[in-house]
This record gives sequence, structure tokens and C-alpha cells, in this order.
Amino acid sequence: MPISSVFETKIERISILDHDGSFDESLGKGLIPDQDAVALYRHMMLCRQFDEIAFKLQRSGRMGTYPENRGQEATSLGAAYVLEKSDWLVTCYRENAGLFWRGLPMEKILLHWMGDERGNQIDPDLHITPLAIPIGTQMLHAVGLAWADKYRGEKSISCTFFGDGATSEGDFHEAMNFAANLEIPTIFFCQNNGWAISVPTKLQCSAPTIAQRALAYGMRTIQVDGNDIFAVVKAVRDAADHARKTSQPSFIEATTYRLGDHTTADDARRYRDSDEVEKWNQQEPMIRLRKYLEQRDLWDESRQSEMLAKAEKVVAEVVKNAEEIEDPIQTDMFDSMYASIPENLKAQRRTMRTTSLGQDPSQLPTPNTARA
Amino acid sequence: MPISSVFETKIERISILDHDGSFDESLGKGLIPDQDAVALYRHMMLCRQFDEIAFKLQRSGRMGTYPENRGQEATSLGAAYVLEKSDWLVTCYRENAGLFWRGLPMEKILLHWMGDERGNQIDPDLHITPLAIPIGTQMLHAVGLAWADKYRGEKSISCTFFGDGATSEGDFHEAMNFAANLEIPTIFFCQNNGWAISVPTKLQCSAPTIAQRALAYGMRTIQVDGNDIFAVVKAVRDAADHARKTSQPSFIEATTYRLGDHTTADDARRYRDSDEVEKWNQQEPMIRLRKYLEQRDLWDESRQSEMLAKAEKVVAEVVKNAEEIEDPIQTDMFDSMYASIPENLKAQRRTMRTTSLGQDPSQLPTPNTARA
Amino acid sequence: MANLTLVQAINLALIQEMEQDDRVLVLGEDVGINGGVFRVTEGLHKRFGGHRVVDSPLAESGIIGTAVGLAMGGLRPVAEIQFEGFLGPAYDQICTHAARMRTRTRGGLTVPLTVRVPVGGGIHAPELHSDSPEAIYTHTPGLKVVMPSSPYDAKGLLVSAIRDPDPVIFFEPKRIYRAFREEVPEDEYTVPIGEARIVREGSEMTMVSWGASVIHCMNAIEASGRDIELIDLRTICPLDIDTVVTSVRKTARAVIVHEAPLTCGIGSELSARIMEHCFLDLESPVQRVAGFDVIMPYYKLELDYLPDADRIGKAIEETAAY
Amino acid sequence: MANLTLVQAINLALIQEMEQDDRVLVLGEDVGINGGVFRVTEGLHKRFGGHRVVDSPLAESGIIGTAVGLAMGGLRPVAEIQFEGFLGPAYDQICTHAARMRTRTRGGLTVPLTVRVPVGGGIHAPELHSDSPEAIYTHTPGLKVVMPSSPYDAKGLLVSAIRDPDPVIFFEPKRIYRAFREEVPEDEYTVPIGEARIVREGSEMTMVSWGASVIHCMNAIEASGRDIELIDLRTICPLDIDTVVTSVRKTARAVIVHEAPLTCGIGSELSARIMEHCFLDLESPVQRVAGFDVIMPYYKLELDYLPDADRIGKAIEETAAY
Ligand SMILES: Cc1ncc(C[n+]2csc(CCOP(=O)(O)OP(=O)(O)O)c2C)c(N)n1
Ligand SMILES: Cc1ncc(C[n+]2csc(CCOP(=O)(O)OP(=O)(O)O)c2C)c(N)n1
Ligand SMILES: [Mg+2]
Ligand SMILES: [Mg+2]
Repeated sequence: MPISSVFETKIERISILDHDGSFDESLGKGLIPDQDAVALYRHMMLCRQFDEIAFKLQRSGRMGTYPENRGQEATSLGAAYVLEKSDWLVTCYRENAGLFWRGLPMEKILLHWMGDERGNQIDPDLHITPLAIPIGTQMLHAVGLAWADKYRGEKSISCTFFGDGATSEGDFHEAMNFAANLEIPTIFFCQNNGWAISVPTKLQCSAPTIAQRALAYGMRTIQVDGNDIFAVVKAVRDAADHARKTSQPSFIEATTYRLGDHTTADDARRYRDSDEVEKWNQQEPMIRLRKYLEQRDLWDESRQSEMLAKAEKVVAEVVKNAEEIEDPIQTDMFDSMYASIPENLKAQRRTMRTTSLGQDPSQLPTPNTARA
Repeated sequence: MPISSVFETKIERISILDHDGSFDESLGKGLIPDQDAVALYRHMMLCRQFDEIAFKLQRSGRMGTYPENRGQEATSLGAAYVLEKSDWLVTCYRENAGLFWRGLPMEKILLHWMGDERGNQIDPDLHITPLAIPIGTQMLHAVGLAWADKYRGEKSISCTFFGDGATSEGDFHEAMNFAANLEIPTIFFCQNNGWAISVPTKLQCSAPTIAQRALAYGMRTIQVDGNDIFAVVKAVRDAADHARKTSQPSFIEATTYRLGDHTTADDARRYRDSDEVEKWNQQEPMIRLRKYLEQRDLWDESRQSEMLAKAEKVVAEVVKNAEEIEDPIQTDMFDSMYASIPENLKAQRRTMRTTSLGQDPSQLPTPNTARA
Repeated sequence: MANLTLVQAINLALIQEMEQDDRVLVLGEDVGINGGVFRVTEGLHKRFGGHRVVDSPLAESGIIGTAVGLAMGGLRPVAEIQFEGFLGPAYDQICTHAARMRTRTRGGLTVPLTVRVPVGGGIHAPELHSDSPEAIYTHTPGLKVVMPSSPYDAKGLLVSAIRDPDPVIFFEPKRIYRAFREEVPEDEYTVPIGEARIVREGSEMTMVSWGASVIHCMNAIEASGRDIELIDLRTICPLDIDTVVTSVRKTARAVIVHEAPLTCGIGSELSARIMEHCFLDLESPVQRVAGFDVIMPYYKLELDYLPDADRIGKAIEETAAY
Repeated sequence: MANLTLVQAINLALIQEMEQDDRVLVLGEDVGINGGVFRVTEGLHKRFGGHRVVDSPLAESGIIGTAVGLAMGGLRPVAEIQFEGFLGPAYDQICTHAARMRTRTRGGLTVPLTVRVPVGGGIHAPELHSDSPEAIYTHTPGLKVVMPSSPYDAKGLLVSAIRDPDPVIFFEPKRIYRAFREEVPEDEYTVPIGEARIVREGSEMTMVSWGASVIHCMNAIEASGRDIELIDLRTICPLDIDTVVTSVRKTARAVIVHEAPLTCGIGSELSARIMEHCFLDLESPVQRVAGFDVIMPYYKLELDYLPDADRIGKAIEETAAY
């Protein structure tokens, strides 16, 4: 046979709760119980409030660079809602919603962006890794973490989050390939928000979908409406079930949009249309979830303002806690370098404010050394 | 629509001249004119002879590590046959056949493995890069080289060769992605020979084909029988036409087999069955091309022995040239470090055999410095 | 003459080199329409088009690897890596290929590549946005490593880097990107790679530094009231050891200041060479004021990590008193 | 006791640590059925199965990145990188994550990872199979860097490395993998990380080296007929500077020998520290005998590049005569 077919496939996209509030019962029924849907919406409100205040802290000089999460709440939240607490969440920096749902104290995220490593000192029972600053590098850790659990015969899995831009990095490829070939139960969750700073997705991936990146590894893959928490929940639940049953990884591309600038150091008006932003403002995840709840009499204006007031109070408290923490001491920079500090580091630590570093007292002539 | 299809595809495999000598006229007719088919076969014989002698040089201590090329001649040769001399060949280390066809003097390859950089000093008109030792890294150069030609408005393209193992490296991914997104006319030619040293292909790529790696980038892709030079020629010609017309890259997976050890430092019996090797010995590229020629009265036993004698003579001459080259001079290691040697390197160069390095004469006290 | 910041001086150098040499193209993350996250490539995309000012995918090894190919292919790519903390993924392409191609091919293929990288701490940036890896690339033969400390030098050195037939890592001290302005000729000029600059002459002691630390050295010297000779290396590799040695032979004392961690930093090489060449001249051990041997801390502690005028001042006094 | 080569001693350490600690697993290219290209992991796959001895895909960043995850997840991975020339692709995961995770999380997540890497020249190998990048990883805070020069030390240090709660780069000098045998206890013992070894005592001069160069130092010392103290660092980071300083205070002269290029090598750090601590004791400048500042040449010239007894002998005489 001169020409034969050696591979055939297709990729599906799931959307359940549309931005106009229409809901597909066939896929969506029973997916999220009513009280959970309310809880998720309330959580989104809290996160939105946090995001707004964090932004203002930066603008008023009380915090360093901050990446707004606004518009992307449904992705990590949907995943965290589905997953077990023993499953690892290996995130980038736009997953506040999922991390807070898991139980990360909100002040940790503020501390991180306030330039304080204590923001990354996380209760190990939460199974959370610190925010990843170097793009694309954390997926490999997610693979290693799930592998460690598999090695011990545990049923836990890992779920790692990253952007569209991150899929251009070599480490992304290596992580996907390791997971597929070594059968590691990791969910690769790509938040395709259309941009990597100023670079549009098509310059990171000229293929019609990012979901098809997974075909390179023969990996299960799907695209979902990432502003639709029902679609996210369904995709993650399917992927997690599959992972626990077969120990195989999956890929999820969630299409979403960052409504704000890349970070507070960015000005997105330089490179994108206000029309585009406007369009996505209509499609963001909270409006549609609110419509869904209101259609079912689970939510109304008074609950909305009550929750808003609560969110304001909670976040104000969080800011207070983050700002009131005592300053780190200068020598903190030495203390977690190694499990036990080597001698020459001890010397640097001991003398850091008393000498120039170069001239550690130990380098001065010993009594029995005569000056030439 | 809750579930929609966002991507569909299939991948084809081409095979024209089968290992039993059967030939598909519909695809193969006119692909390679008779006199060229003879020339290609003769060239393969020459390369096989070279390979055997190179192996023996290593075994007798006259050369360092050498990677046998045996069994993989059809891939790079088919490509080099199709491409223009102005197109770049960016190779790994099992593409002697293609490089020699392009015109690389055979002693260059010996010199390389004899531990002599002059083996990489290549006439720039040949458009060849040196053998790549670090796996997976050279594809990016191929993209840059084709990009440079495109930048200047030239019609040249590049073709880069690599193994199945190389497709696991991050740089492979980045090269594919750059080429696809920036529309660089590079042909990515994967020689899937079943093994990366001792690691079988399925541990590098658990997907059913390596060809599907290209789907991640929306890149044109095909699988061919890599021991069938007709299939290779067809695939490369299609890819090259496409590249010149559209400036788009393509991927080719050529299935083949390394009949020898990974290199002379390897012992493949440790990790693979002799049955497997036996099977592939029947399917190697030369037997079938000889059958093809003989069926058409283009070849016979006397031409075979005549060519063998010629090959022996040519290769003996090549070995002589490589071994007779004068030794490099010690200071050669300095001379190509930079376009012009910086002062402190000059000092090292000047004193390399007269001092210990540390004590360059310039560090001795100057006349006007009194000894304390 | 124009009164420019370091960012503007670099921008001007890029524009002028692109104007006068078609082979020069710029590539990197966000260098196009956005003009780079520090706005160093501002206006270039508009002026020269997407053909010559290329927004690359987010992949540093890809940027450097394709740039190596572009350079081998006869162009003069200027690649931007967004922060020095993201040089890591490109380390292999830089050290394995850019640095080796000329000697590997005995001159057959060369890599006239410039890699522009913002470097150093002090701007309250997130993790991995404040490091100083210049020693890593200096220990790798085959590269040149440059770090200007002023707008004038930045423009002149970048022009030299772009025209250099070999790969140059051009570190831009981000802390002083906009810290001050300086008169910079609009006309073409170059500052040669490999020549240190005597910032101020002095007889009591030699101080050697580069990049943003040079300013702190000046402050410390002024505060000390001593007659100290300050040398700005400008080029880290190849090292202009002659200028340093000549100075120390005169002053007999030396202090070296840099942001990178102490151990195996450029300070160690300078110290060793000063000792080798000025052994009989030295009145006191060469002192190094450097970052501590710890990971650059998050920004609440970064100023406690970075050498400052206070720590430099201590070294001056200790060295003078030895 | 058994009479073992360095390869065998490492193999034994791996077997014993895997036997006694379930958390120890081995991963890398060709480490499984093939037993590694140098046969260091020979027999492990058969003994412990594919679950604990894992043939990874051909991707060094992937090996180290997943190993970082394994370690954060509570295991004790021992990753093999096939040659030091292929550490490059893993540089970022090592320096950005392995080295930083503990301090980044203030002790919350740690990386008890061992990275085994054959290192150095002299075996007539192809390009990128003969380098010595130990200074690169020493300049990166957060790592430990070890390089044994004997079977006994190799076994004891590898056990320490595997048990160490922090990441250790364990360099194995491939030139002496099988160069000689030594009595190595079969029983468990450790050689502590961070302690140099005085190979021979002496009063005239101190010589400091590590890895395969130690043998050349011995030969040069014997040929010189002088009373030279030889220190094998064994651990490069953290540096056991006390042992070195104590020796130089006694001998007043020092020579350092290593394969890596001179500039910014470990020799520069040692030289600077010796000067800082022994300024008044030194009778001559500390000398460095190192690789030249060039790319390690292909093997026809590698012996002209590597420090040998001849060059070391010259340094001895020069230093003694100063
Ligand atoms: C390795 C690396 N390179 C560059 C950067 C600078 N940088 C920070 S975020 C970003 C874009 C990320 O885009 P994407 O992955 O799509 O995530 P998003 O911010 O859109 O959520 C870049 C280039 C970085 N942090 N790490
Ligand atoms: C970056 C890098 N890692 C590891 C090696 C060691 N090594 C040399 S060849 C090889 C296997 C290559 O397999 P493949 O790409 O399939 O090519 P093949 O040898 O089968 O043609 C390995 C691991 C290397 N040369 N470079
Ligand atoms: Mg994005
Ligand atoms: Mg292969």
C-alpha cells in the first residue's frame, strides 16, 4: 500500500454555561450541586475583591508588581473544586481563585508580591507549590510530584496550570513527554488567555488549537470554554477520573481572557484593542454564573451586596495581616539556604553588618603571624 | 453546541519500493531517473565501504568513537539528492551519505572522529553545518539559517536531520514552534531508527507515530519508509516544493533502523534482540534498491564487484589523506577562539609550553618593583 | 549631543545600527509593538517593521538557537532576553554553540550575535528579576561579556558589540536604566570592547567595579574623603587586566565591588590576578565587596544583600587601615 | 573490604543506599537495562526493577525538572546526566529550582536530589564529553558540589550526597573511572561533604586540587623531590577553606591545579581566599595551573590543554624560586 493512514484523530470542545446564561442540561445537569454553585460564585466574588485591592496596593506603592487575575477565575477554581486536597496544585501566578479554594491563606499571595519569601512558606498539607515566576518550568515539578505519589502507590495526582505562552518553552514539551511516556497522572491545564504579555496566542501557537499540542504525545486532550466553570469542572473531573484509573496524563486547553494588564508593570493598551477587551468583558465567568444562579433563584441583588460587603471586610483583614507582619530580619537570607549552614556562610551571616564582607575578621592576621 | 469538534486530521505513510523489491508505479514512476538511481546505489556502496573502514579504524585504535551509519543511507541521501546546493543541510552524525552526496570531502568526517576540528572546517559553498554532538540542538540553527535566507529574499531552505531520541529534547519543540509560527522554510527530517542508544522509541514517544509531533504546531507532516529511497525522495520533494512556495516548514518521519551498535563505545546486544536486527537486515535500503536496478537491467554482479573495488580504492585513499594530515599545532586551540585574540589569551598562547600558565612572565616583578 | 538615559542611549544605538546595516535585526519576547518590557526597543517595530523587529515565541533557547543560525547565515541578530533570570533556558545554546562555533569549525562558521540582557537588582522586582550572572558567561571561553554603567558607554559599547564578529553578552544594569541622564553624541562613535575606564584617578587605593555598582562606589569614595582611583571595567571579558594592574602597582591597595555572589564571582578572578601581578606591591589583601553567597532575596531584603556605599565604605577603611 | 575501581565503588554505594532506603530511585538516559554508558548503574535494573531504575526520555531538563518534583514529593532521586557537556539543557532547572526551592519556600519544600555527572577530559572522547563546569555550579548558591578522586572517597561521598537534605552535584572524574583500584569497605561508611583531605603532608608548599588532577599533582610532587603538602578538596562547595588556610599559613606558598579554564575557575576563588586569609604569610603569589581560556579542544590536542605533571612541575619550581 503506497499511501496508508497511520494516525487519525479529532479534538472536541466543551461548553455548558454560555455567556448569555444558556445552560446545556444534557452535559451540565448534576455537575455542580446548587449549594456548591453558590459557594463557587461567592468565592469568585471574594477573589475579585482581593484582585482589585491587590492592584490598588501596587498602585499606591504598598506592594510590588502584581499580575491581575480578573477574568480567569473559573479555570483554577473549577479544577480546585474537583480535585482532592491530596492532589498537587502546581501553579503559575493567575490561579489565586484555585489556591484560595484549596485553603491557601490569602495573605500568602500578598506577601509573595510584597517581596517576602514567607509568602511561599505553605502548609505542606495543602499540596501547593509556590507561584512559579520562570515561565514554563513548573510543569516538570508537577510530573515529579505525581510520580512520587505513584511510586509510593498512592492515588493522588497533580494538576499544573500555565498560560498559552508557556507552551512555547522546551520544558513544557519535556514535561508532557515525560508524563505520557512514563505514565504519570498529571493534568496539564493550559489557560489560553489570548496573550503572553504583548504577544498574541497565534505567535506562540499557529495551530488552530493549543489542545492539539497534546497529540504530539498521544495524550488525551480537550478544549473547554474556560470562562464556563461547568465546562471546566466536567473536563477536570473526566481527566482526574482517567488519571486515577489509568495513571495517564491529560491535557486541557481552557480558552479565557485576561481582562486586565499583564501585570501592574504593563500597559495593555499599547498592543490590544479596546473592542476585544469589551467583547470579553461580556463573556467573563462571573456574569454568566450569576445569571445561572439568578435563573434558579439561588442568588439576588441583596445576597450580592451582602457578599460584597463581606468580601470587602475579609480582604481588608487580609491586607492588614500582610502589612502588619514584622519585617524579615536581614539574616533570614542565610537561614534557609541549606538544612544546616556551612561554615563560610555562617561567617558571612555573622559579619554581614559589621564588616565589608571581604574583610571577615577571620582573615585578619592571627596573633602568631608577624607583619612583614 | 455543548460538544463541538475543533480539530480533525490524519497522517499518511508513503512507501514505494518495498523490501521485496515490489515497486508502486503510480507514485514512483519518473521519480528518480534510471541513471540517477544507479548513481545513488553506487554512492550507497561507497558510503557503506566508508562506514566499514571507519569502524575498523576505531577498532584498531586509529580513530576515536565512531557512530556507524549502516542501514540508514537512504534517508539523508534521498534528501540531499532532492535539495539544491544552496539549501542548508543541518545534520547530526548518521548522515554521511547525504553529506558526501552534497560534496563534503570524505576525510572531513574521519578527521572529526579522529579528534580534529579541521574535520569541521567546511567549504561555505557546501551549505553544511558541522556534525552536531549535543542531541537536539541543531534544529534551531537550521531554522535560523533558513530564516536568514528568507530575510534576504532568497529561495533557499534548510533541512535538518535528527533521531527519534532527539525529539524528546526541549530544543526540538522550540525549533518546530519557531519554524511554524514565524513561517520559516525548514524541513524537519526525523530518522526514527527505533533506538536512542539503549532506549526504544516508545520511551521517547509513546504516541503511535513520531510524525504526529508536528500536529502540535499545525505543521504539515508525513511518515515514510525510510529505507525506501523513492519514498524519501517523494516526501522531501513535496516538502521542499511546499517550503519554496509557501515558506512553511514540514515534518518527515522516516522509519529506519541502525544495523550496528549506537557507536563503537556501545554494545547493542545488551539491550536488543538479534531477531529484530535480523528482520531489519532484510529490509535495509541497499538490497531493495539493488533488486530494483537488477529488475530493470541497470545493475548486475559484475558492476557490483567493479564498484566495490572502486569504493575500496576511494576509501583507502581517503583514509590515507586523513591519517597523513600533519598534526595540529598546540597553539591551534587559541587561534580560532575569536576573530582577533585578546591580549590575555595571547599571553597564554605565547607561554603555554614555557611556563605553568599561572606564572606568565608578565606577572613577575617589574624592574622598578622592589622585593619586600 | 542629546541628554539621554541609558535606555534611550541603547535605543539610539539600535536605531543607528539598523539604519546603517541591513543585516541587523532584533528579536525577543515583546520587543515588537510593545517596545520591550523596559521600552528599550520602543519605536523600532514602527520604524523597521516586523521583518526586522521580531516578536518571538516565549522560548529563550529558541531565541538564542535561531539567532545562532541567523548569525551563521550571515546576519547580525540582536536578541533580547527579558531578564537575566531567564538566560537559564538559553544557557546551553549560548555555551554549547554560540561560544564554540568559530573554534569548532576553525573559523568556517561564525556567530556575530549580540544578546542584550537587563541585569542586576535594586528595582524591587519579583524573584529571578535581580540576579547578576556575568561570571558564568565569563568562565565560558568564546564569549565576550560587556556591562556599561553610563549612557555614553552603553551606546558606544552596543555599537561595538553589534559589529563584533563574535558573540557578545551585553548586560544592561536595569537599576540605572533611567536613573540619570548624560550627554550622548548623536553621531556615530564606538567604545571598544576590552577597555576599562578610569572613572576617577587616585593614589591611595584602587577600586574596581562595573554596572550599577559604579555609582555606589563613587558615593562611597566621596564619603570617604580619600584619594581613590575608580576603574569601571565596562568589559568583563576579555578583562582589561593591564589597566587594573597599572593602577594597583601605583596604589598598592585594591577593593573590588560587585552584585553577584562572592564565591567564584568576577571579584575572585580580579583578586587572584592582582595578587599574581602585584604581589610585591600590595600593602594589604585585595578586598571583595560582593553579594553574599545566598540566593538574591526577594525585594524586602534586596538592599541588605546588595553592596552599598556603607559596605563599600567599610572596605575602604579596612583596606586603608591594614 | 574489596579492591574496587571508582566505577565499582559508586555502583556499590548506589546499591547499598537503594537497599536501605526505599525512597532512593535512579533515573537518567540509558541507566536501566544498559547500566549506563559507563556501566555505573550496571545490575541495578535487574536488582531493583524498572520502578526504581528508570530509563528516561532523552531530555536533561526533563530529568532534572522531574527529579526536583520527585524530591519535593519526598523521594531521594539520583539523576544521571550522561556527560557534563549535557548539563547545559538542565542548567535552568538546577539553578532556578533545585538550588532555590528551600530558600524560596523558607524551608517549606526541599530538594534532596543527587545529580551524578561524569566530568573532565583525557579519555579521547568526542566534543562536549571532556569539560569541567564545577565553577558554574559553585557560583550558584544553594547547591553542593562534590568531586572525589578515589574509589574510597567516591563511595563515602556518594552516600553522603544521597542522604544530604539539599541538592548535590556529584561529579565523577571519568578519566579515573577505571584507572586504578583501592580497598573500599563493603560496610557502610560516609565521607562528610565539606571536608578536604590532606593527601600528603609537607612543609615547603601547599598544593590544592581535586578530581583526576590529584593524580597528576602526586606525580609532579614526587618528580620534584620537594616536601609539598597536597590537599584534595573532595568537596568544592562548600569550600573547606580552613584546611587550605591552615596549610598555607604553614607553608607560605600555594599552587592550585584544575582542568577547567583559568578565568573564574575554582582556582580564582581559592587564590583570592588564600590571599585574604594568609596575606602576611605568603612568600610568593599563589599560582594557578589550569586549563587555558579556550574551548576544550578535540582530542588530538586535549593533552596539550590539560594540566599535566610537567606544567605542575614548572609551577612548583616557579613558586619555590619566587
Ligand atoms: C522563562 C521566562 N521567560 C520570560 C519571562 C517573562 N514573562 C513573564 S510572564 C510572560 C508571559 C506569559 O504568558 P502566558 O504563559 O500566556 O501567561 P499569562 O501571563 O498570559 O497568564 C513573560 C514573557 C518569564 N517570567 N520567564
Ligand atoms: C544533549 C545530549 N544528551 C545526551 C547525549 C548522549 N547521546 C548521544 S547519542 C544519544 C542517543 C541519540 O538517539 P537518537 O536521537 O535517536 O539518534 P540515533 O543515535 O539513534 O541516530 C545520546 C543519549 C548527547 N550527545 N547530547
Ligand atoms: Mg497568556
Ligand atoms: Mg534513534
